[in-house]
Amino acid sequence: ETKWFPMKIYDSSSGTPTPAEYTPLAKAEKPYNICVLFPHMKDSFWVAVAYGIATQAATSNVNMNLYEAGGYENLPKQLSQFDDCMAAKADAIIVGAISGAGLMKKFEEAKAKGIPVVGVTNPLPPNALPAANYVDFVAMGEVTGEGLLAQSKPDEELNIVTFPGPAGSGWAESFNEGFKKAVAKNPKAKILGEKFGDSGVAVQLQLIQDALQAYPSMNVIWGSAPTAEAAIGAVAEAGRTDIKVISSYENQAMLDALNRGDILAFATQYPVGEGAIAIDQAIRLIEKKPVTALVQPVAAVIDKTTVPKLQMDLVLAPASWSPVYSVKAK
Amino acid sequence: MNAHASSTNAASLAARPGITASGRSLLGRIGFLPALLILVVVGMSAVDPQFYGPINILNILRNASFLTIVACGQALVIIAGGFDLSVGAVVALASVVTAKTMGMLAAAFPGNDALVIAGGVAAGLGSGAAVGLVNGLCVARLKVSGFVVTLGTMSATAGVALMITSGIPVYGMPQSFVREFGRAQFFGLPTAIYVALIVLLVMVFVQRRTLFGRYVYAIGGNADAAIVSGVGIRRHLVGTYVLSGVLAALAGILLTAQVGSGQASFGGDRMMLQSIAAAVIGGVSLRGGVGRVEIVAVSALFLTILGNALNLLHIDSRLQPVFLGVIMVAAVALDELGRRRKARV
Amino acid sequence: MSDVSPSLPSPADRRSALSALLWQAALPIALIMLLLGFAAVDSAVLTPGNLVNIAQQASYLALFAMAQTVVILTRGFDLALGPTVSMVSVGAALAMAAGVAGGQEPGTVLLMGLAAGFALGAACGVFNGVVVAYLGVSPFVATLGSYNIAIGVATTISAGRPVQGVPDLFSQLLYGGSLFGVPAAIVIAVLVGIGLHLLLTRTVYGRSLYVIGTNPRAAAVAGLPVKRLLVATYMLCSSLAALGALMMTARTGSGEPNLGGSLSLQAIAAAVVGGTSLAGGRGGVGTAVVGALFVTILSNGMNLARIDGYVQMVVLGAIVIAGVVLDRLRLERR
Amino acid sequence: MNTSAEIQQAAPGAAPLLELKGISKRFTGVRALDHVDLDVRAGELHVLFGENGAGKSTLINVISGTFPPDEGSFRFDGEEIRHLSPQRARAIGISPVFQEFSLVPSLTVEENLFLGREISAGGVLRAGAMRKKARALIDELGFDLDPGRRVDDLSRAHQQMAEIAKALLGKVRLLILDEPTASLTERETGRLFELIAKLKAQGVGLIYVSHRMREIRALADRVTVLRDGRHIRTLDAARVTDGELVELMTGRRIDVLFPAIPHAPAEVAVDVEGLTLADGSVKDVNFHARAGEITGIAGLVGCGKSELVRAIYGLEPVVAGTVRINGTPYDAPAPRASLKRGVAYFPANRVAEGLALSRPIRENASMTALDLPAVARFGLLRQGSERSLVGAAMERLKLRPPNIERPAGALSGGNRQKVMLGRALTRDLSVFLFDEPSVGIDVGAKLEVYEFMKQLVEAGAAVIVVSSELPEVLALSNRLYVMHHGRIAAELAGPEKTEQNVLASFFKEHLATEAA
Ligand SMILES: Nc1ncnc2c1ncn2[C@@H]1O[C@H](COP(=O)(O)OP(=O)(O)OP(=O)(O)O)[C@@H](O)[C@H]1O
Ligand SMILES: Nc1ncnc2c1ncn2[C@@H]1O[C@H](COP(=O)(O)OP(=O)(O)OP(=O)(O)O)[C@@H](O)[C@H]1O
Ligand SMILES: [Mg+2]
Ligand SMILES: [Mg+2]
Repeated sequence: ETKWFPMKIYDSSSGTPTPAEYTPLAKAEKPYNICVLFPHMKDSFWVAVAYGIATQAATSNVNMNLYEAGGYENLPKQLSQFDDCMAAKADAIIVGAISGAGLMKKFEEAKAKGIPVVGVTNPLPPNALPAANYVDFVAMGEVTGEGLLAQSKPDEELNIVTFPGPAGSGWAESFNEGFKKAVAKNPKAKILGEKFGDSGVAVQLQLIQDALQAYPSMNVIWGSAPTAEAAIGAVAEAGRTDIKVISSYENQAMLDALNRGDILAFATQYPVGEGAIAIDQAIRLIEKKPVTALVQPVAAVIDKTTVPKLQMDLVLAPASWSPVYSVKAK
Repeated sequence: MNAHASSTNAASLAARPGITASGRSLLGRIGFLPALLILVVVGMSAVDPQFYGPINILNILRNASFLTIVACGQALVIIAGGFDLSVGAVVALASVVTAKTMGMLAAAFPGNDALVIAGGVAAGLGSGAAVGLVNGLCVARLKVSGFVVTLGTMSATAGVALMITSGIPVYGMPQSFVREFGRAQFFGLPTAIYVALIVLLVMVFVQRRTLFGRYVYAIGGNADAAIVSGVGIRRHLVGTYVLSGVLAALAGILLTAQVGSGQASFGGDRMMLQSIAAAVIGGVSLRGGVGRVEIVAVSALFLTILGNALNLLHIDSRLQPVFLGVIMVAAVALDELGRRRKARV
Repeated sequence: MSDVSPSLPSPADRRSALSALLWQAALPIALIMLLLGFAAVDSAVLTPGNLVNIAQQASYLALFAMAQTVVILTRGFDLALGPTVSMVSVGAALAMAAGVAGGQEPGTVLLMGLAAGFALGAACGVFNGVVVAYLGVSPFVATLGSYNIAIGVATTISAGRPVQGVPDLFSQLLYGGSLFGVPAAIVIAVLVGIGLHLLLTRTVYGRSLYVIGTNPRAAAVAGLPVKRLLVATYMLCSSLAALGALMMTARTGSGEPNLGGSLSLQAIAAAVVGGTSLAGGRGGVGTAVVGALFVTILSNGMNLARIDGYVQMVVLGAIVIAGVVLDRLRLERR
Repeated sequence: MNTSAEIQQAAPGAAPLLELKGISKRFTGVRALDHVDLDVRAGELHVLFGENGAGKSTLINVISGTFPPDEGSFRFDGEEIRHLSPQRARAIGISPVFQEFSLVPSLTVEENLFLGREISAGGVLRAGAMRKKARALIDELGFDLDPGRRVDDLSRAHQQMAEIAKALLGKVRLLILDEPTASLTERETGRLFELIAKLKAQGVGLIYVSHRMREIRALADRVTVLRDGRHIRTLDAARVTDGELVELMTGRRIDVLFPAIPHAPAEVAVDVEGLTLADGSVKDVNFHARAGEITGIAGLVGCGKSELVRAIYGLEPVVAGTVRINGTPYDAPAPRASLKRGVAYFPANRVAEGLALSRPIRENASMTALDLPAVARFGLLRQGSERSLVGAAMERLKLRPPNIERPAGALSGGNRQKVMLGRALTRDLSVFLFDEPSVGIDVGAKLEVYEFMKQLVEAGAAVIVVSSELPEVLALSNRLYVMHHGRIAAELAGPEKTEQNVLASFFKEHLATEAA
């Protein structure tokens, strides 16, 4: 039904990413019960993953139940939800991990119980699971760094302040690390400061306002999607049209802002596709069919020039779609 | 006998030159906080000229405005002997409701911005009042502690806000709302500052000059005494929670106007903890009956400046909470110790 | 008059005695009804596997609720409990990782982890206790201060990343292991619960705690060392939090800088729903455990009954209020 | 019981101001009032008399609209009244002065006076008008009270004045006074009595509750005796003796109000030299108390007499002077150390400083003995031993009801005081500091407290009694100090120890300053 497949991916099962195409099974043999765990559903990024999951679950005709932990600060809740999924005798579990390392014990338990687990979107320690699909956040950060360098003139001074997201979340740190690594290749690019903070627009806004004062020479703001959203207003208000804004991930606001020319670029990892692939990987594991152990979507930096070619329904859920937490097989 | 009485009067007052009274009027009312605030301001100005740049000052004042508005309502609830943990969630709910309503009205009445804005603001404030009403009624009627009731409504309110938006920011507000309300400036100052000043002045007036303000102190100071004195305590309790809800909603609307979208991520635990911290650091007693909103405003300003200063000083953002925590405790401890010593002299 | 001589119980009296008894057990009864209600929706709720699952999940929350309860008994609370958990988790994991890297014996590594965890927890408790008792700062501000400090420390020493290298022995001991088939977490929580119950009811310390919470001035006039007891209590709270943090670290197998997250309020909520009074002097191990079970069963049941996340938040809010209303009614019947 | 004082039905025609018939009030498990009748006439002072817990305060709460009665009829000024609320009661001129004050501690006296009756226009307060009216009222009453001070800065006596002033604000037709003199000293009491006379002359009806026989004698027109929530009898005060009243109240005979105490002064147990407190409430005080005698301390409100004993026990910071207990210097007093040295203190405010009301009596009584091996060993409580220790103490003090597992909050005032006294019996003590030992407790309980002091003195302890009730300190003490403005104004013993002399030293200084 969807026009997503075959989808271009990297097959990283062997350790080195090799370009490949992914095509899911037509239908599951039985209406399995698949349990899905998300860190939260508070932004359009995770809604996009959910969209992919729900759509593919319906297509494959399986039962799906999705639980969200309410935020990255709720690892204990995700652990309990994982237990609940196992207790409910799910046929497979798909996890958007709050902390890959923190879930390792659960993965071992699931393995012992014979319940296949698929990792989606958030990176996991190597070989943690029989199947997973995510981009490496460090690599993703690098992609955005390279995108920035590609968009700037060779002798342009880049005075960057990064706003990675909440300290201690894991993902913010990884994004930041990758970005710094990429940017370090250009001697003209300097990281002036790193400002961690909750990934709400209000908090980020305050951080940016302060940074505008603390770093008068700042001309690049790199951060999460809420950072970029807050930055647009703050930068306009401060009259600093020279400041470039780049987002490390995608949401509806980023797309609109890019179209209006308010931001330079955002990165995408095609979350809808990730969700859909995760369902298929889970079915393959249940049915003991061959599965690509590590799928990596081809992450990309989207700017004004690439946005027309973008396959939108792999990036965001349609505006008309409202999240569903369960899908019943027919 | 009369002669005796009046001479004793003079004698005893002279013999006890109002020890505790003077301690209360000066330190009890104001405390160390303004002094500390001035210290931070002077210190920062000396260290970093960026600090007193006009833009920075505007930022500080605007951010302090949001906090002040929420903290004023919070302070009132605490003075009446309660606790409002739901303010953060209300900020988010009001933001979302305002944005959604405006979006719907804008679709129904295109071009009629005044109507759209008025409708959106009313809906936002109404959602805050509704949560406040639930809080107040539960506390006053079911006689459950404010802490638990608002803990419950905090969870429920946040849930409703997320249900409305599914976590996705709500757009579609009239541009004039954002341009002329959120990001507009009058005489060089952003709207939020005026709103906060008006709220503050009204609240000062309410506290000092109105029956409601007086009864709030009485209820928090000794609810039984208020009852036997003929004060209808239920209405006033409900009133404090409704006011707190409305003020939190107001802050949510202002934030929405500034950011340009309705967000369920506004507020949260952070706003709730900060508003209580501002109230408590500003001398509002968690035991009830004591506190002045003007000092609470000073304390909100203090907390905002502290955060700004740590950023301007380029302190590692992972270490910033450590500084914040230490200074917060030190400020209150100093205040407490100073008060104790003064009361003894 | 309340002091009338006892008369023979009439049938009406006996009936009211029965209803009084039912009211006393209101919350546990509600709990069982809740469980049966969920079982009606989904038969998986009452399977032995899920019951063990519930008990195991509730063990952690019960430990944290017990930690909050001891300070709530003194009219305080500990907002810093969650960040303390994060800090302990990271600190203990770092210590163990260092031990492993230094080629220490597994047993030594384990001890290093436990020692680091409890030391950090106790340090938090001493800080809170001293600030509250000796500097006269309200528990709210004092623990909000240490809340921030602990967050800062946890993210700084871990660089914001999960700390790996927690040895298997540690996870085995505090999580994977079991006694007569009962998982380690439940065994530990039960033992600690019994110990704490004895501490609260059978020792001078416990007795003093209730007196301080009921009337601090009377306690001081009666010569109880109020300040020292407060420090000890905050230390006890943070040490229990540290134990919970170590158990959760064993459960995750890594030190997590965000492990505590929103635990502070959750633990307070559990304690209070169970009947611990924020006005001090009322509550104990029983109230903490009942509250923790209540919250856990509710969320497990809603998960198994496939209730949406946001709806769960609304239901949870309503139930928290209902639980406390029930508790108030129960007290009135007494 | 059949006294000649039995009252005939009120003369027809003169309808009483207040007429209650068959009032009942039940609290959970307690029948506080059981079909009580009461009538009060205009211009009459009607005393309610009864033991602690007899239901006096409950009746007053019903009359002032705080509690609705479960049954019974209520007539005021000939009119049947239903659904009385506190506001309504005040509006029709019923003004109560409560035993547990209806004051908000964090507000000023003036704010408290007007609480619930503020002068306002459209919800906005008119501060000037209120200030003027408050000033005028306080001046008229002749109270030494500053309307701008916060109530929690005031002594209990001044709070009492504020409470009385609050009741007299606005029109008053029925004034209710629940133990108004419990913490007033002679002078304020005198002022209050003058005021009462004036109000009676104006035709105001008064209900007055007191445990002090002297006052009942001086003021009462009629007396209604309550026992166990039931109306026992209404009597004409002029035709009844104290003995009869007490017997009606308690159901048994009590012959003496103060026991004869055989003093045998021995060595000095407490010796205070040049004591000065940080807040200046006690200045350069020299004072001693001997074992085997009761040493009294009297003085006007705020004279520092409470602070003196509190400082010895370690509750007030000392800046200068020395305290010696049994001859050894005692530096930096603190409650725990005091108890270890054998010094015990019994606070005036038993609710705020004495008892943990929701905890069992047993725990309250053993609170000061937790360091003793009889109660705990190695930090572990010995509950059996504790139970028998407290049980024995309470038996000796005749606690009613004798169940030591009930919460202390369920006890009447006198029995609460007994729980406090019980602490003295759980450990070895040699010095006993009593602050207002009989405040708010009934005649029978008072006698038991005095008997207890007598036993202590006989056993060779040093007892120090601080009291605002002059007859009490005069009757109990062997030697009596009079304090004034934080200093010792006089030391009286033997035949010098008379009411005249005490009053003279109260006012000596004023006379001196007036002369100057
Ligand atoms: N609010 C209440 N709830 C439950 N019981 C109460 C309440 N108020 C009073 N009682 C009980 O009612 C009875 C009468 O109490 P009340 O206060 O009227 O006595 P009283 O005569 O004023 O005694 P006292 O001389 O000590 O002031 C007592 O047994 C008391 O414990
Ligand atoms: N004229 C006055 N107006 C208001 N407050 C006063 C006045 N005189 C003294 N006080 C207050 O009274 C308090 C001291 O009184 P307190 O009753 O404790 O002393 P005391 O000597 O123990 O008297 P008593 O034992 O009779 O109560 C002080 O806090 C003082 O500020
Ligand atoms: Mg009474
Ligand atoms: Mg006194």
